[in-house]
Amino acid sequence: MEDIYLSNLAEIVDIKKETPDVKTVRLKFKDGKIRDSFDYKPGQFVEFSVFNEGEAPFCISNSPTRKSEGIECSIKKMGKVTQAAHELDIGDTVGIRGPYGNGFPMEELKNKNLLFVAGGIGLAPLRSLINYCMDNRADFKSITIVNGARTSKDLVYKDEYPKWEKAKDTKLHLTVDCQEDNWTCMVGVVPRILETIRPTCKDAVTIVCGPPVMIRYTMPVLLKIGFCAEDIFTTLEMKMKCGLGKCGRCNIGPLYICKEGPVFTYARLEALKYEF
Amino acid sequence: MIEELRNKVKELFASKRVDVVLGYQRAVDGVSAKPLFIYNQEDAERLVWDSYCVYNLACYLKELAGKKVGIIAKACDVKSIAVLLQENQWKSQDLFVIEVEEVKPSAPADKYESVRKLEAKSASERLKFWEEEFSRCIRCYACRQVCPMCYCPRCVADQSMPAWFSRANSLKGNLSWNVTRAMHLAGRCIDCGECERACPVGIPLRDLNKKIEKDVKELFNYEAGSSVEQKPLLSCFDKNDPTDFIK
Amino acid sequence: MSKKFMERIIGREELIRVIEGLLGNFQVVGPRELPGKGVFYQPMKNARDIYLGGGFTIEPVKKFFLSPSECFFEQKRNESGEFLEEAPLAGDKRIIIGARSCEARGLTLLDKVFDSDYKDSFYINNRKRTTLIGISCDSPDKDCFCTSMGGSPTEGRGMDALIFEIGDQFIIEVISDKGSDIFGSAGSELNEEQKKLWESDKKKRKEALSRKVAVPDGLDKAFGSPYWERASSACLSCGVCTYLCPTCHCFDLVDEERKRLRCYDGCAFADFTLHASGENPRPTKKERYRQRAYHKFDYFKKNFGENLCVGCGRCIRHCPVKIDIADIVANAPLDKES
Amino acid sequence: MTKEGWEPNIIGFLCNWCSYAGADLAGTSRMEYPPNIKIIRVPCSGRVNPLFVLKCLMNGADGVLISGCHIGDCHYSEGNFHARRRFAVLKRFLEYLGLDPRRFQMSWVSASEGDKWSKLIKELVEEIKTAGPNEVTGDD
Repeated sequence: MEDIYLSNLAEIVDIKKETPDVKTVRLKFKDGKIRDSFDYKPGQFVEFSVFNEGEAPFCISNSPTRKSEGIECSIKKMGKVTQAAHELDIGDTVGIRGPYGNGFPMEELKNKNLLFVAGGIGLAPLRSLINYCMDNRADFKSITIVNGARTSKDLVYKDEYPKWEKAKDTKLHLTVDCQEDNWTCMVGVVPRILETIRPTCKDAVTIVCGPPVMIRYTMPVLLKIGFCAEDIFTTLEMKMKCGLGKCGRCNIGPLYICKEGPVFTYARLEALKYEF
Repeated sequence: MIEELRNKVKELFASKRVDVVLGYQRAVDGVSAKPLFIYNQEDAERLVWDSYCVYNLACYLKELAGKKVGIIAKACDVKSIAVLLQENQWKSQDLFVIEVEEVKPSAPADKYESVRKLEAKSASERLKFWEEEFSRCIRCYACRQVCPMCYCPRCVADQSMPAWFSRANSLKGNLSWNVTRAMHLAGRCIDCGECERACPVGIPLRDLNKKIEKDVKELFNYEAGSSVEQKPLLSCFDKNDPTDFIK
Repeated sequence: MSKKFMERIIGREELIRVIEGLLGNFQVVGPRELPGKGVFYQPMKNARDIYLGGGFTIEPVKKFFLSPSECFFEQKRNESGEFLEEAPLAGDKRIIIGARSCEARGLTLLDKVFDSDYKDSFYINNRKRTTLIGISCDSPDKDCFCTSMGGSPTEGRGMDALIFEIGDQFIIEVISDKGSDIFGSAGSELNEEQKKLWESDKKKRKEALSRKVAVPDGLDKAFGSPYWERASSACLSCGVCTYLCPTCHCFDLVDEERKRLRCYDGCAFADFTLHASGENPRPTKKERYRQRAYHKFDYFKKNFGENLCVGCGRCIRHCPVKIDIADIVANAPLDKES
Repeated sequence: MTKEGWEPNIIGFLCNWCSYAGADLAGTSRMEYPPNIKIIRVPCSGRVNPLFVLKCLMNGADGVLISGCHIGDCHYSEGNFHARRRFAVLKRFLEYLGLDPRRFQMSWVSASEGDKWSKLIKELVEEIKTAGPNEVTGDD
């Protein structure tokens, strides 16, 4: 019987410094069999091990269609594991366990208008889905991306913005919390930006990911614009350790976010009478 | 006696002198007692006072910072409040101490009897004794949570960068935890006995703290909680502290 | 429960001899009383050490299946680079004697967590290699409420054999093949009179439980109520209730000395759900205590159909400040949906 | 008793201003002393936390030495006073727990006492050799 907690060894093939405290690490599994058989949906996450430091959950930030280049995780320097991850170099060995979580419901997004709302590092899980849509552009209608950050230095994946803007029927709105010199795009927190651009909610679905405070203020705006709670998807950020719905940390009510989530419709979260 | 206590507490609320009062109430089994948080005058009706009221309520003070707190305190609780005041954890005007006389059995003649018995043993016997005791420790940290002196926001045992103690259920982690907890109470523990009472696996924790209490008395003539003005033991020193153990 | 096994009746000396026989070729664990400390499961060296009294062990048998700290693998390095050396599954068979019905029933609840969608190889291996022999208790104390949780002192769920001490004789209910390997041919079969004696004894044991607890359905209606703040006000946020509970199974994964360890953890601890960013969905002991109550009497029932509690009373018996979860949950205010 | 060729492993916390300089002087003056001591430089003997001593003893060190400036010479004027009081308590406590007192020692070595340092280490290593390996840390 195989050990469900065993990490698979992976080698770091590329490290990209996105912001002063966020790095995107690209990994390749050392074991060829696992490299080929490892498959995932956008929005799923892996348990990333820095050995002798610990394990932490990170969403896979590149699209499954580009899996051959390796799987990417964007890591913000916060605690013990992430600080250790930031000290790793190309060629170092880490552990990957997963993929876990339900990921985004791809069928419900097909031939719909998509509105992506991201805050700070929240763009990481959405990037996986955005690039998936770019690689299957015909399956989806219009795409609108609203991406905010505290300062322009905190915007992640800057090199992908030109590609997204040039894509068919795709609009990208960047915003920072307050005005900076030589900043040409919008200024203001994401909820207020949404109110100004008022993206269409007809035959549209929105995917939101960001810090809890942003989610708390964005939801009412989306409802006001006309999105119904079933069409608002969000991926929750809870404390996770096992990823298998066993260790008792990530639950909201009877739901284990790491197993039944982390992607939920806002309707399902509201129906939960438990703390959210 | 109990009516007098209840009226005193009600009067505190009436005069808006306190936000919450810590006391005792009858437990579910109808015999023993358990701690009671009193927020208004009706709650005061549930107050009891008898020999089952063994808890040192000062352990709840660490969560009530910023509030004006009344506390029903036995003799040893008063000493632990003195140490908290001495360590600037509370300002005396925010605390309203209602002293009640001791109902607990009187302390044995020689308080350090069990410590002396252990000291008399050989080193290997002592090591075997403590190894057997600490091997039963399940690291539930009840000894820390029940102690009024353990008020650190993030205990050294909970830190992960670095992780000071092994989280594993090994002797190494258990011994390190218990020794460090005792060292952190040097000159601060007033031997209220709550840690030993709370320990589910019966480790004689008081024999650890009392050993340090005895040494501190012999080495520096220092007694925890004897007066509020006294400076904490390890944050001060004396020119002629003993130096014989240093080569 | 397949009823193809016959009950046996055996004398005290013969039972001691059977246990001594086991000591020869199995690792045998049994309850032993440490004077002034309590009863603990310890490896048995001499069959006469076994504690047959009415008291309860402080730690349940859970710790032999879900270990307080378990090493999963160790990161090592050789000339061709780094590799993970998986910890081997313990192979030796072992026998645990002395479990009470509540603890064994707790194991069947843990099976639903660790032997269901994800197979926890370490837990399952411990379950397979262990023969669990229970001793039915005849003197429950004021904190026990197993009959209110669907169990009883005479239930053999999760065990391989259950021993009833009646007078100076022992009636052994053989429940599984493992149990019959040990007691199948021990002593003699019961005659009619002994069977009647056994039935009446079982009834007496069930009625010995004075405490009745009614756990309300639809506990989620009381989730928002300020009731939980007052109920948990005395809680010290320590780990006594979760670590001593036969069904609490929350754990932590930590890395120490290049080893990946699973260690016990508990929702009562303040930093159990603390994010690295400082955010904590359960910041105060109200949320934490409510989580423990709801996980046992609402969430687990919704996910697995049964309460995650066997009514063994340990969390009540050993709580340093006498918090009584059965009383708190039974009195939760379901009326107002505040 | 101890297996042949066993060499004790001793950790030394040396204060940067006096003892570290004293050890350095012993080195530059070609004074011989056994290599069993592994030195950790700390700003002052007062910086050493009892947890450091405990972690060393629990993780395989056979002996721990704390060495700092003589009383009155402390660069920070009171560091060694605090250390003296703190480790007076720890020394007796470790002994009470059954740990061999020879495994935790303290000494004041000034920057000019290279010879005292080398003599101290020679004695210390002999003592720890007679005390034998530290068994407490055996992973049970």
